[in-house]
Amino acid sequence: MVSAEANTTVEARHRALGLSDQDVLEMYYYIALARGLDDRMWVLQRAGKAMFVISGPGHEGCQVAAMWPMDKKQDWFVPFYRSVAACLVKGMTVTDMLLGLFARATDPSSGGRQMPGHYGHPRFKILSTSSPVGTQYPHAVGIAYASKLRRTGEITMVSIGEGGTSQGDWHEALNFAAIHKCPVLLIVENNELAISVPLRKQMAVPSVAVRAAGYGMPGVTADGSDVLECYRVAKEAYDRARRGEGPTLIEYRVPRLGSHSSDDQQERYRSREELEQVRKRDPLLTFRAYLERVGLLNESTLKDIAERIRRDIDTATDEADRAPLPQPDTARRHLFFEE
Amino acid sequence: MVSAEANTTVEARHRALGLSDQDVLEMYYYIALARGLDDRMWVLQRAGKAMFVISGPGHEGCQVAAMWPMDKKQDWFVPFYRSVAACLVKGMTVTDMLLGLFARATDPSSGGRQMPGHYGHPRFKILSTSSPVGTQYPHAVGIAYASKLRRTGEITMVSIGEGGTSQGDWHEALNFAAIHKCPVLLIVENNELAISVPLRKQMAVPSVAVRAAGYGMPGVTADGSDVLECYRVAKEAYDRARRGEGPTLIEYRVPRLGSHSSDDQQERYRSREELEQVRKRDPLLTFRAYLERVGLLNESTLKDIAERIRRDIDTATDEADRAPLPQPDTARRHLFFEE
Amino acid sequence: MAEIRYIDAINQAHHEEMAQDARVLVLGEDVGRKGGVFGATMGLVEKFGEDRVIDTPLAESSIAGVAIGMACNGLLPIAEFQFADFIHPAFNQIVSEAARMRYRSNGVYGCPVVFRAPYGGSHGTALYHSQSIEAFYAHVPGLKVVAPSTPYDAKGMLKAAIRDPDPVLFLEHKRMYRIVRGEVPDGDYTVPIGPAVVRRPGRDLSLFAYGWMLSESLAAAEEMAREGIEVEVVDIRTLAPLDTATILKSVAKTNRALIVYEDNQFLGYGAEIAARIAEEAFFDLDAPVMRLAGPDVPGIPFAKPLEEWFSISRGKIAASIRKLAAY
Amino acid sequence: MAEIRYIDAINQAHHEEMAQDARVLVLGEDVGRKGGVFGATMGLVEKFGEDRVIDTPLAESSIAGVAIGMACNGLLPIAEFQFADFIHPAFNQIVSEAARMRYRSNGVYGCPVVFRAPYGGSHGTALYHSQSIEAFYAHVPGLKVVAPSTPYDAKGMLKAAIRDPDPVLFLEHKRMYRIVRGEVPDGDYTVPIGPAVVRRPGRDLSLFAYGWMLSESLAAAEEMAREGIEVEVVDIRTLAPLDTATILKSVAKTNRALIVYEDNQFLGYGAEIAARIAEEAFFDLDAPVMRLAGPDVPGIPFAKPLEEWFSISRGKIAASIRKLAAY
Ligand SMILES: Cc1ncc(C[n+]2csc(CCOP(=O)(O)OP(=O)(O)O)c2C)c(N)n1
Ligand SMILES: Cc1ncc(C[n+]2csc(CCOP(=O)(O)OP(=O)(O)O)c2C)c(N)n1
Ligand SMILES: [Mg+2]
Ligand SMILES: [Mg+2]
Repeated sequence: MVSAEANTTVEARHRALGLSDQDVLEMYYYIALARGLDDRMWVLQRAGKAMFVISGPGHEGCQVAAMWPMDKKQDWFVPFYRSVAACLVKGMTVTDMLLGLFARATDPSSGGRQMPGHYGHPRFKILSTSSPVGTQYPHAVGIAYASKLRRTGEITMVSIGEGGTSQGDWHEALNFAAIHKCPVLLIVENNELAISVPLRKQMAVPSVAVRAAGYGMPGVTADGSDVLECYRVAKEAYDRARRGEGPTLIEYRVPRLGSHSSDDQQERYRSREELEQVRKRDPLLTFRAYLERVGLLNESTLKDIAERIRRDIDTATDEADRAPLPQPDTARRHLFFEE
Repeated sequence: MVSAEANTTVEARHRALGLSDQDVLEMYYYIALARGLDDRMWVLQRAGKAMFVISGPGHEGCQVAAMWPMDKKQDWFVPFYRSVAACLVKGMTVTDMLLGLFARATDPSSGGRQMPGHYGHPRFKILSTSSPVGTQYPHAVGIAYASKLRRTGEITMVSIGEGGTSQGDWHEALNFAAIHKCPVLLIVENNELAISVPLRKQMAVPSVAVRAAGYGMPGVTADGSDVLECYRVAKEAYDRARRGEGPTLIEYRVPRLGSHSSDDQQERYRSREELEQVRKRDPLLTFRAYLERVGLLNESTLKDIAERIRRDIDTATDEADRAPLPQPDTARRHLFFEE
Repeated sequence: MAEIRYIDAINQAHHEEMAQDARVLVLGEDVGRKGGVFGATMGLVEKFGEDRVIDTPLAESSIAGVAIGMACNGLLPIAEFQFADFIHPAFNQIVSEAARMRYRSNGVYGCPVVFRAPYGGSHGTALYHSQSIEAFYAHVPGLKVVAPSTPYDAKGMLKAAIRDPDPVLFLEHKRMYRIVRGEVPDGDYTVPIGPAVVRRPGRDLSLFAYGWMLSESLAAAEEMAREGIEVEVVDIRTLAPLDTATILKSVAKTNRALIVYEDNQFLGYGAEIAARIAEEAFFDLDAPVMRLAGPDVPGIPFAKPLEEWFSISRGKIAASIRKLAAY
Repeated sequence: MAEIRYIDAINQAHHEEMAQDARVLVLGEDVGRKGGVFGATMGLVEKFGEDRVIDTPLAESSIAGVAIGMACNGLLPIAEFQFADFIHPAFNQIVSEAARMRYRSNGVYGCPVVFRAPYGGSHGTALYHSQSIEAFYAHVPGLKVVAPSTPYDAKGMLKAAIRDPDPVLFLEHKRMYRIVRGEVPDGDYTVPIGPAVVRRPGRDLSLFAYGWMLSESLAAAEEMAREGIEVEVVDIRTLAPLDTATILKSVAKTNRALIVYEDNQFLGYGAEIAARIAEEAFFDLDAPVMRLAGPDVPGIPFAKPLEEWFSISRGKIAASIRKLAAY
């Protein structure tokens, strides 16, 4: 039902941003892949194949978009537990992630030492992450400082939830980044919940982005359901960083589609209406609608993609499942550097 | 050389703010008293009578002004080591302060347990302070929250240097205060130095006050050499807090007239020109000039005040000097509550 | 008296103290509508309102710091850290501020805060949701540290902690929450902070433990009894200040000491107990002072085989008992 | 070889390492133009520029956190904490992050940061400028902790720490800075992290110490020699990982152990040494394992009589030696 005129306008959108059809189709693929993996992880958890899941349904659109301008080889990424989609774009495979879920010896993030969701991958310059919320922000700034000092040209991207912005570490990191004009993209994925704590109990401002001014850096907000807008602000920040103009704070407003983790029951603190509302903001659906509107996807191609994703995830699940658990006394290793 | 017209205008200033002649004369007295005490402490330190001094020359004007609207009995004050003048206004005596300098058993702040400059006085609702910079901010917010919950009507004022605003605790405290609209005045005495570190290495913004917007509270800046303006912004913030409208961030731009402490030599990192510049901003001189201009002080009354201050400090010095040191094994006391 | 779970005992203590004293208040992450991630604060916000049951921002240093300020101004705050692993950002506030407020003010300001923290390993809790943190804090003069081992003590000691005029770190081994049950009176009572207690008398050796390790040690002691070794099991309960007298009395009787703790061994809490026995009960000893503790790696790894490698089970305790008894 | 002060040895190590390796960088409060409040970084900013000698904002958690990031991206940062007392805000970054980076990444990410901190009491340093913090950190697996006791070791171990692929907490007892002098080679050398060393052989008892307490203990040992008691003084130097072998060997020889540390006694560092001896050298012991340590109060109070009450002087050490030798 889209008029020819409207069609041109929307078509113009991704091209105007310098994104090819190929780009946006790949972006869609990653969003759908992350969602597919996500669904699978929860199924595996419920089936007793995994002890714990924490993932990013609703956050995938902004993650893929923000990662898109990055140089996958050269640049750094400092993730948090919702960064499933971002890590996939950066280079981790579905198998890599499931090896973590199953705590296998070959899990590239931690060899099965950490809970699922604690991503890290040296080959893709994804820093190892921990659980304490907020600590990764100073790390990212330190990485970026090193890039600048060493003139490597690397850009760093770091992600956190809006809850994490309450931490002292977040403040200290932004301040340091601004003072030294570090080449870093400071991403906040604002889903308006820190587990059960709503935004109004986390801050007295309606948006995290307004805090940027207090550090002397630009702060932007984008709707996480508008994948192209998410890309646009990330690209701008990326180019700024490249030009040596320092950090940008980027806030993405995203829906949290599920419970906080497999240990949480969101029904205790979210109403049915709220859950219905957030589902409308699902970036998978909004981006799919855009691509259908511009004629890049249709029922049949969508089916193909879904099919391919399902098959890939099936294969990866089998592969990860077959991988061995770590040997007990390897637990003493890697306390310190081993020659 | 002041014209009659200019005279009226300046006269109008303190009265327009609701300050009586008596008020401003008392304010001047406290500024001069703090400065006199300050000078004395440094003399005593150089003479080997005190091990260490840290004090607030240059900060007195804003401190006295900010304290002026407070209810000395009912309200709380959470000081830092430069809060000499503020503590005097709040009720501590010169003797109280010198008992601390000499580490006497009757030092009301700590019974000689803490270094000089770590003020505290339960009778005047001055919270005991420690050395780690920044920790007092959450305390003040907690005190203010309790006042609100208990409906005591108390207002809390807390002070820190601009260096302390880099700490995570500062960020966390502002955020909490804003969310809960705590009745608290958040003072930052910005002297553009954290020991030797200049402002531009501490933050990429020219003013601390701009950070307030990121928390959802008003932020104001006042020139610490303009005592009446310092009073005006404090009074406004005080009234806001009283009306239940929550916290205000107040930044006072002040000169640091001396070295950081008696352990520091500012000549290592401050140029002669810089030192000359800051001396021009001395609030003692600027406020004195104002009071002379409006005819409230003249050479003879100034001499009287100076004389009175000198005498009071002499007496206090003798008194404090005569007070006994703590007994050695009292050091084991007050680990926990004693019945 | 009802048989209830450890977590229910904690929850009851909150309800009763908040009902009887308007100064008591709770703050922490998700303590409101969610009732805490473990349910310790369930039902409180509905009963006492959002002003007294504060869902805080995700910022532990200010949770501690704001609680300290509240305590200095007439309230009795209970600050919940969601996991003991996440108390670390508040280290400065607890160590430099709460623990020192009274001492540094020469007794005029007190700081009656209760810091609650679920600690220790359970299944699949991995590096960052399983830490034992007692050694860091028991080392800090001015802070009381407790780790009750039964639902009865959990309720009674939490009430004692809330009423204590000084800061108390209240440690709850999270493995106990749902599986340890015990008789708990409905009404009011307290269990004093301080005294240790002999949970099982025995003549052959003394075993010192607390928290979940106490449960496992009691189970191991039962097993050993079948082998003819009678273990005296002492529940330390209050880690600081330590009840040395009860420890020395037990060693004087059994002449052998085994200390069991889950934290990594090096400078873990048991080191102090061992050092005291070596100094003050030396001539009572017939055998080395033995410690059974977690390996010196940064935490309990996630994968099951690694987790088992780390964890101290009743089987490992039994093996240590046999070894020590054999001297 | 020149006789230089402890602080100069520290300063030299900085200069030499920064000159020979462009990856080395310093960050902290006042480390630039002021050269650090104790002068450890004097002259560095003039030589190596503001990019490699960073005057940071007053924010310890980010000093540690940013250093960790730098270390993960090819630099070798030295993070100075102005006083050990002010390392506490960085506790989480050091314990949860630096110490765990390698372990949690299964060995693929390392974290070669040196955290420097002036610790311990000097005259008039009071509650918040005198803390001994080694017990908190030596307890943390994944972190190395050293406390050199001579200018020679200070320079050599700081160089070893900078080149170490893992995080090292480098503790400098501030009382030693200007009064302890020693021969220090001008050029390059390292002193390995790990081994303890016997500073003074003796047959009657073994005394274990580090930092300033080592100096005082040596002085006390000289005094005791005049009374006919020959004390073997062991300099622990590396607090973690601990060189247990050297300790046990000494106890096997003297059959008596005294551990001296300035931190408050309860769960202070010496507790671990005592516990190890009680477990692994029990049958060598002729007397209780004795500790001489600071009292269990929150810190060293300011007023001279109180400071003296707290402080461990050679006189107090001598008294303990006499007592232990008399068994
Ligand atoms: C320091 C710390 N405190 C508490 C926790 C427990 N915790 C894990 S995630 C979370 C909420 C995070 O909220 P937000 O940052 O908004 O991210 P979201 O989960 O909403 O994406 C909490 C409280 C933690 N991991 N670390
Ligand atoms: C946590 C902590 N880190 C470092 C110090 C050492 N220190 C004391 S005052 C100070 C500078 C404070 O600067 P600012 O906050 O601007 O206050 P000013 O002294 O300029 O008034 C520093 C670094 C400290 N006391 N606490
Ligand atoms: Mg969130
Ligand atoms: Mg300043």
